[in-house]
Amino acid sequence: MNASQSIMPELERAPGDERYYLNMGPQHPSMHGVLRLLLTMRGERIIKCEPIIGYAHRAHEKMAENRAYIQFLPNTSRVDYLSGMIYNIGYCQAIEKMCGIEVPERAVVVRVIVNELNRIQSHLLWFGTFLLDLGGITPFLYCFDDREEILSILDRVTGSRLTYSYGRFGGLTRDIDETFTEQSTAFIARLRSRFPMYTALVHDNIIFMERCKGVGVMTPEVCAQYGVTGPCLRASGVGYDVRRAEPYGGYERYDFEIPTRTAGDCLARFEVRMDEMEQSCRIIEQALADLPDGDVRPKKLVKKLKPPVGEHYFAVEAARGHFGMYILSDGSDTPAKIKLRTPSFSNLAAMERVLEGTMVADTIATTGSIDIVLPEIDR
Amino acid sequence: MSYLSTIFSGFWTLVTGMKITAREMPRKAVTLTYPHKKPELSDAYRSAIQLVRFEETDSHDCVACMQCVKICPSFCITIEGEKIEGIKRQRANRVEMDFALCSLCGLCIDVCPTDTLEYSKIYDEAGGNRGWTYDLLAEFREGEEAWIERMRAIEAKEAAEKEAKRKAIAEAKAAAATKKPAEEAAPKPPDEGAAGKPAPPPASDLPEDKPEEPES
Amino acid sequence: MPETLHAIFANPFVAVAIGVGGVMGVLAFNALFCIWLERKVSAWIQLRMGPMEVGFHGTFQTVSDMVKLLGKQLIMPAGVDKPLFLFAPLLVFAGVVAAASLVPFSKSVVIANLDIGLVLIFTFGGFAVIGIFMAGWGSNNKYALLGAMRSVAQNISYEIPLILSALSVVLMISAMGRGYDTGHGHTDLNGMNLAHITLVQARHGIWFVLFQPLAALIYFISTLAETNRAPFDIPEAESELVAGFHTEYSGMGFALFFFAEFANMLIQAMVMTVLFFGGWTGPLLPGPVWFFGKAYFLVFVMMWIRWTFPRLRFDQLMTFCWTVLIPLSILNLLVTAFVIKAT
Amino acid sequence: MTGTSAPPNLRGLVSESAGGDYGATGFHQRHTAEPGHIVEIAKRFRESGYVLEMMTCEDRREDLDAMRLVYTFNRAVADRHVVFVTLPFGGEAPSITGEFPSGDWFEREVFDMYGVRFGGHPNLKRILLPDDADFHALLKDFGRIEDAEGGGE
Repeated sequence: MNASQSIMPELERAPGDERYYLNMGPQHPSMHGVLRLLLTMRGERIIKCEPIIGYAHRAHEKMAENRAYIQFLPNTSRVDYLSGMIYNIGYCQAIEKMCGIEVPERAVVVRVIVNELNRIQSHLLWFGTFLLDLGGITPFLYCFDDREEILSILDRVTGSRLTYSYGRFGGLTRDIDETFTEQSTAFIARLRSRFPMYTALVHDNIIFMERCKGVGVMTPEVCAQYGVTGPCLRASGVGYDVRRAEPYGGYERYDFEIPTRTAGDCLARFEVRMDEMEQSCRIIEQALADLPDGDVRPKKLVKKLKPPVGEHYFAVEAARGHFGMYILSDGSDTPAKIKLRTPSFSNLAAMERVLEGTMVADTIATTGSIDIVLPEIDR
Repeated sequence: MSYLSTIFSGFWTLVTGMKITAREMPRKAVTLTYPHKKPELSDAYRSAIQLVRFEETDSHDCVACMQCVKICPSFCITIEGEKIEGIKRQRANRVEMDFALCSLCGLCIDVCPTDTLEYSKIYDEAGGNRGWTYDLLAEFREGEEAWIERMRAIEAKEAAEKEAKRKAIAEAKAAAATKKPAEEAAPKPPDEGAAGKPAPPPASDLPEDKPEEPES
Repeated sequence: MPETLHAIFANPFVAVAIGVGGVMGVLAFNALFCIWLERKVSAWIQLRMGPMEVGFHGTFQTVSDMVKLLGKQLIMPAGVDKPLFLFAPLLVFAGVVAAASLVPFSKSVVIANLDIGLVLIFTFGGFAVIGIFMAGWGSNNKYALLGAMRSVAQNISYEIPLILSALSVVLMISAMGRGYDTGHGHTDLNGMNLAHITLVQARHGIWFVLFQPLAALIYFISTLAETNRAPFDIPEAESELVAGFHTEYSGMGFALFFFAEFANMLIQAMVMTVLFFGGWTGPLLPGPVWFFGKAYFLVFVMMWIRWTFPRLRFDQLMTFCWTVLIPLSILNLLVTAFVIKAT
Repeated sequence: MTGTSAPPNLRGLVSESAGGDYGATGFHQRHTAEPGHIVEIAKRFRESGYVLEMMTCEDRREDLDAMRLVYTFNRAVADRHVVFVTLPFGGEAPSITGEFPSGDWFEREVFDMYGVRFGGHPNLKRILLPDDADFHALLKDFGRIEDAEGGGE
């Protein structure tokens, strides 16, 4: 910032105009990292909301242009650290599709399993932080207790708890074992036994209900205008899921539902995510029951890729929605451009529309319920 | 009436919530009281890389091929190698790794042709600055002289074996040539290794200029 | 010599000074204990351990925290209204101390037994509102101001059901406390006198919570709002307003707000003990033990509630007060009056 | 985002239209258009129930000596249309914010990273980089990493 530029713009107002700016973030307890909302307010009502992003920009796309395809692998988990596995494996799948690399059958299934575990993990974290935003601190800890199990399970196979770097072009780094299967099955049983508790403690609670019902409504029209995807879109009644619309990585084999709600409010988003966890459990169960033998590691470690020249687009369903990779290849081992179309970027853009006329507390509930991960938005 | 029933049912949900937290209250804490109790690290645990100490040579086997340096996305590995008199292979005399840059992706371990890199299990160290460098050779410097001796012996043995093998192959080839001249080019593993092709991670089919596996 | 000492202690000013000093000591100890308890209760509920390192099960954790806070700089942000900013924590704390000296800890331990004790306690409760608003206004911070505005609106609204439900008890005293044998003759007990309220309950061997369950519940809920405790902690709602009215306070200023919050909790719990749970009465154990036992149980319930529920939104909070609590408490008061008149 | 609506008729708006070889590239249809037509194209897509899925830009100085804007439109039942718009350096493209509000942030990002200006954009300022940055980070002539770290291949 220059000295001449102030971080806070001056609000021009006539005498008697009671509007004022409230600067929420980038350091604020419930701005999920470094989101900044510049709110024009009158009293406790928000007249206009302008999200300001970019505080966590790490130039992933620029890095991609300076690296070989394989060297971009560790970056992918870090784009969205909460569903790093999905991003990491999604990137591998994109490159595999682009270059026609074969993946061992077992690796395909294991990828589905770890992806879904990662999705549950992400949803559990969202659940906790959402409640934290609403002022309920205890469910956060219960969720973390459950989430810890997943992290331990994934830690056992990948060696890392957050930024996995588990995928490789044409496979995975390590195979899963019996213990993994047992732990995953036990975890699913445990999670299912916890759902009634979560419902009674959180969903049925009248305070939670009051805070969420009819708050932050996204209509299907708003979703379409802003390109909102993921649970937020499904909570508005549109059953769009990349896993179903453009099946990838073997998802077409599994029987799962796409939970939808029609209300489009915070409560609907909450319910959609809770149902999605159950659906993820179902996918994991099916995948575990039908786990092929073989090796998961790539047949041959690809160090130098020779991708076909041209544009490629590959999308996966990340925990927060449609994660697309637009890859422009010039035939060399370095991508000419990678554009990461991250879901929260579009979801957050809709905030300025959704938050108009709501109260400060609703801002928090809505930002919490759309589940943003700022590093993913800022890339 | 609905006013009262809403109040009552709402109040009841609150009571339910309190019952749940009351039920959780006597449960045992899940906290791991670090540092009083240490976490159990998984086998796959990834920390800073270190060099493997092979049983046979009682030392690492870094040949300074620079594969890891080239693939590292974070440019955090520095390796220098030298040729030692009387030993065929190169020997690394400087292997350093800046852990402040490392992103623990494991690509270096995947590409290592001699499988001499592995993850360490260090988890309780912290760097206070940029340039948090590990000298991976630190624990190997002591036995360097002894290693040279051992390596010479191993290489001599290896050369002898190779010679024997080559003879066997040549004989087999000669025998085959008399039968099927067309299939002449098929079995020649030594050439493939010499071409410096990237080695796949399974240790079974490594390039030929690698020493035998520790167990062999 | 003993005579002089006796004379000194007999002096009402000295006695009150000692009493108030004692109360402050109790409140300081209470704050330390409550913070520890709060952390422990939250930890138990959340399957954690809470403070474990300083002393047995972290007993001295809060002491060390307090020492740390004492040693910290009181940061004065640019543009604050200095007198308001500095005076606010003191005012909040002073009201609490004054209120505490009115509470009968046992039959014989009352620092100031006044016939308008109940009224005064609510009045001193109002002090806190002024202090909070001064803090919010003086901080020159929008979050603090929002918190202060919320606090004023909330505290004033919730005082109505609070007092209305207390009135039901007062009405009952006026009916049940006639002709009390003081040992020097018979007298009518005063419904506004906290000691007398307890005496009536002791005399009849009952707790008023049995007769006035609705009033007790409304009183308890209003208490939560009055002390800015979750789920009514919207003045400091940390996920919305960072820390509400005490956003800009550091060091001892912050510590005083903290002190006051926990002292306030204890006082409200004590008043509630007096009104609905029979004060110091109880078998076997001495009065103060029963009294503090009951009060701390109520404090524990407040904590339990805090660590269970999410927070209400501001307008819902007000709606709840005006459409649920106030009608119900008025209804309760009317029914009480009617029943008393009828019998 | 509706399910199965027919793709819009883009005749006269796009200079080139071809199947995208979905299996290999992930695009069902590829179109090439002039900058002046993109708003009308976006409108047609919106009216057909498509959503602006992504928008970005490429620095094609090496082969095309121009910038190229990339718009992808999709609907719930996947039918991904990609529209390429070649734009000379320093050129200005019309903003599609009026058709798709999501274009707001995408266009700001393209402006931020490539310096492409969009006519009619309501709030064209930097989005990810600091407001006072004097560079456009994804241009090919902006610092490559080996310049900074002295490493790389």
